[in-house]
Amino acid sequence: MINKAEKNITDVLSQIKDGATIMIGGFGTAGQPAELIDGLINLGVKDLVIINNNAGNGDHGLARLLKTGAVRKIICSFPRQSDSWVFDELYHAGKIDLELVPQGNLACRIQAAGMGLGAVYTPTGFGTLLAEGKETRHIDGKDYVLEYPIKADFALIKANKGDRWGNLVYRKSARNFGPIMAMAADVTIAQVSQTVDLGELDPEHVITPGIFVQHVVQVQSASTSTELSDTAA
Amino acid sequence: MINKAEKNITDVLSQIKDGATIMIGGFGTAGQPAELIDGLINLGVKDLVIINNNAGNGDHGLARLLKTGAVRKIICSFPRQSDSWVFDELYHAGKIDLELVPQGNLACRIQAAGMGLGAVYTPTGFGTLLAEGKETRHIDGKDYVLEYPIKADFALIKANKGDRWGNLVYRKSARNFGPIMAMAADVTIAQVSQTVDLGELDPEHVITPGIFVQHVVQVQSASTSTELSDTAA
Amino acid sequence: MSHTSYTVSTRDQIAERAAQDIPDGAYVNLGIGLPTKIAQYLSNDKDVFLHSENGLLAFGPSPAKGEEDPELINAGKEYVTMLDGGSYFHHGDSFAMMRGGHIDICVLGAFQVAANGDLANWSTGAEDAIPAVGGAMDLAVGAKKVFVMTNHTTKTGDPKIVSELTYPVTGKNCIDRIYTDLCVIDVTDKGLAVTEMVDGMSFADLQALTGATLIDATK
Amino acid sequence: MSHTSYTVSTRDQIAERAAQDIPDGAYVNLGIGLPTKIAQYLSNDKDVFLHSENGLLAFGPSPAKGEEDPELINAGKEYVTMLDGGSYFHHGDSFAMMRGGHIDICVLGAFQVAANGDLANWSTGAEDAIPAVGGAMDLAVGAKKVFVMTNHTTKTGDPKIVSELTYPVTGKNCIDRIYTDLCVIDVTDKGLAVTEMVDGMSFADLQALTGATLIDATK
Repeated sequence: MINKAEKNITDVLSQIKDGATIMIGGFGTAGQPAELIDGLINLGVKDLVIINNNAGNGDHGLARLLKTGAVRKIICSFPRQSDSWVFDELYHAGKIDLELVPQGNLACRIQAAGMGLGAVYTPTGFGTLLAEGKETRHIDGKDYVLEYPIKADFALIKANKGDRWGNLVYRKSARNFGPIMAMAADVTIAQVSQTVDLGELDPEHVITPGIFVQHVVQVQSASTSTELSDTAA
Repeated sequence: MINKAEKNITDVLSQIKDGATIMIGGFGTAGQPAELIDGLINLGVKDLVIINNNAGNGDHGLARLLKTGAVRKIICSFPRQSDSWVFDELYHAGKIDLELVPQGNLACRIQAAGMGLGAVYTPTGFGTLLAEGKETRHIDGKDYVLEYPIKADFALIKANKGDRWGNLVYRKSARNFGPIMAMAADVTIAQVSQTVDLGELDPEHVITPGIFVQHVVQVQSASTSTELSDTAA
Repeated sequence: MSHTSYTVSTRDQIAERAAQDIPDGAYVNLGIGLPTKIAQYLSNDKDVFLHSENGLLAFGPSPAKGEEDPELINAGKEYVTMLDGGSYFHHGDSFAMMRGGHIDICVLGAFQVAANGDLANWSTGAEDAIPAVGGAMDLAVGAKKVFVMTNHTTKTGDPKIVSELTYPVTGKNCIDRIYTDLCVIDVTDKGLAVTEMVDGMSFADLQALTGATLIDATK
Repeated sequence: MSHTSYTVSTRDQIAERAAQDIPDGAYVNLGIGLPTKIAQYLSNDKDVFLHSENGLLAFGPSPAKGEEDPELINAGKEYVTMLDGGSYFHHGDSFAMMRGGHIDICVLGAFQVAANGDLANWSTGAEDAIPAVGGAMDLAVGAKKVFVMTNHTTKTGDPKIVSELTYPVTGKNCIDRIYTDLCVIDVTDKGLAVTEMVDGMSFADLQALTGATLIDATK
C-alpha cells in the first residue's frame, strides 16, 4: 500500500542535505511552493544550487531563502526584477553564482533530463553571449547550440490537487514549470491545496502522473494570496 | 472569426498532394483516424511517406491505404504483426521502403520536430543495427545516438472532442501519438467523435491546444468498433 | 539641414498601427512592455489568439477590480483573464509553441535593430547590470514573423535602428518589420524598406534620424 | 554425463517467482508475451504500478466479457482496465518515463542474453524476416532494472544464455537478472551468478545447458 501523502513538511524535507541541487517551481510567485520553501529555510541546509525561472521577489519565499545565504548558485532566466533586491545585493557582493539561461532553453534542458536525452541542439541563443563557448551545429539550414540536460536531486513544486499515488493537477498559470521539473528530479515533493481520494482525479485529466512524484504534502494556505509584483519576466 | 470545424472530409483532405509526408495517429487501430484514411484513399494521391507506429492491420484503414500502392515509404517501429499481410507482401516484393525506428526514438524525433530542436542525443538503439552509421557521443558516462527530427506536411489524427478553435481532448489509450504528431506537422487534421462549443472544453483539460490543429472534422462513427488484433507492437 | 514639421505617433498610435497587420486567426505573443498595448487595438471581429510564455493560450483582457487571480497572470506578471476556448499548458509545451514555429507573430521591444534584422533587447552590456533574458531569445528565433515596436530613437536622440548592433544580440537576422513612432520599416534582403511615414515626415529627415541606410518604399 | 532428475518450472511458476521480486510501489513495464503473466501473481497487498508504452499508468486486469473497449488496450494490444489512480498520457511522456529512468523494473522476453548483460530480443537476423522493434530498445536502456523472463534453452535445446550474442543486439549491458524455467541468475560485474535452481537441478547440469560460464551463488 503506497501512500505518498505526507502530513509533516519538516519530515519530508529532512532528506535534503547540504549541497543539494533543487528545482523550485513557479513563475514569479505563481506556482511557487511557498510553504515548502519556508520549510527548506527552517531546515537550514547550505550550499544549495537552485533552479527557478526567477531569483526571488520581495522578502518572502525564494528571496528569503537566498537571504539566508543557503544558496551557492542559481540557474534561472530572469533574475532582475523590480523587487529582486535580495538577489541583486548578493550578486553585486559576489556572494552568489548566476547561470543565466534563456527561458526556453531552461525548459527544454529540464525536459531533456526528464526524457533521458544526453543533449539537444536548440536554436535559442545562437550567436549570443549566452552561447559563448558552446558547441554549435548547422542543421538543415539553421544554426543550433548544443545544450545539456539540467537534472536535480529534488524538485519542490506546487500543485492544486494530489492523491496518495502522487498524481497531480495544477491550477491555471501556476502549472508553468511544475510538470517538467517533476520529471527531471530524483525526488519530487509537491505541495497541494487539497489531497483527494484515489480515483477522484480523472485519468484523462491528470497532468503529472504519480510516477514523477515521490511525496505529496497538503498545506493549509494555498499561498495564492502572496502579493505579486508587476514586473517583467 | 476562426472556425476550424469542417463539414466535409473530402474538401479538407484535398490540400494533400502527391509526394506528401503524412503522420497518421494510432497504436494499432486504437486512435487510428479510420475515416480520414478512407478519405485519403478516395483522394487517390500517390508517392506518400507515412509515419505511424505500425504498418497496418487486416485489410482496412492504414493497411488498405498501403494496398492501393499510394505509399512509397513508411517510417514505423513495429510493422510485423499477425495481421500485417498487406505490408508484408509489399515489403517482400520490394514495393515499399521501410525506415524502422525504435518506438521511443520515433516519439522523441516527432517531439523534436514539434519543439523546434535541430537534433537530440538519445540512448535508445546505441550499439544496435538501427544505429548503424549514425553519429554517437559519450556524455556523462553513457552512450547516445544523434537522431534528427521527423516532420510532416500533414498529421491525420483521431481525438474524442474538438472545438472550432482546434482544441482537442482524446479518449483513453487512443491518445497515444496524437498530441505529439499534431505538434510536428505543418497542417494537422483531426477527426473527432464530437464537435463542442467554444468553452465546453475546460482550459485545464485541453490536451492539444488549438495552435497545433488546423482542421477539425466530426465523423459519424467513432471508428472504435474496428476489430482489433491481439498481436504485438 | 532644415526639418519639416511632422507628427510623432503616440504609443497608442503605434500599437493601433501594428494591430492592423495582425490577421484573423493569428497566434500572437506580445512582448512585455510597449507591445502589450497592441491587444487593446485588435478588432473584435478577429479571433487573435494571445500566447503567454508561462503557459496560456487565448487569454483575455485584465480582470475586473476584485477579480484578480494571482495564479492567472501573463509573462509580464499582469493579471489577465481566460477566454472561452483558451488552454493552460506547462513551460515545455509553451516554449515548443515558440521555438517550434507555431507562433505566427511576436512583437518585441528593442534597444537596437540592425539593418540585417539582428535584434538587441535583453542587455545593454553595462558592466554592473544584472543580466536577465527571459523568453526574448526564444521568441526571436522561433516565431514565424518577428515584429519590433519601438520609439525610433532613444530618449537622448540616438538612433535605435543601426547599421550594426553595439548592444549584445538577442537574435540574428530575426526581425521582419519595425513599427516606430515615425514609420513602418520592412526588413528585406535588399535592406530596410520604409513603407510608411508619419504625416509631414520626409524621407531625408527620417534617414537623418536613423543609423542605417533606408530604402524609400513608400510609393 | 549423467543427468539428475529435476523439475522444470512452468511459465506460471516463472512468472510467480519473478513477481516475488517486484516490491510494493514499483513502476513496472511487463514486456509483451511471457512477462505479461507476472501481473497475475502480484500480491494484492502491494501497489504495483503497471506502465504500458501506449500511454497507460496503473492499468488493471482484463475487462469482463462484453466490457472490452477498443480504445483501452495495452502495448500487446490486449484489452485492459484502468485502476482508480491511473492516468493516460501521450507517447512522448510515456517514453520519457521509460528512457528517463522512471520505470523501476521492466521484464522482457529474450532470444539471447550474453554474459555481460547484452540482450537480443528483437530480431533473429533472418534474411527475409520483416524487422520490427517496438519499444524493446527503449526499455532495455531506460528502466532502472531490466529483468529477462525466458525458457533456459530454445525449443531445439540450444542455450539462450550465451557468452556472446549471435543475434542482433537490443541493448548493451542492460540485463540485471534472468528468470528461466531452470534458475534465477544475477548478471554481475564478475559474471552470471546463479542464485536459485529448480528442485533436483545440479549446478553442473545447469552449466551444461548454458552457453556462458556460470557462477554458483546458490549457497
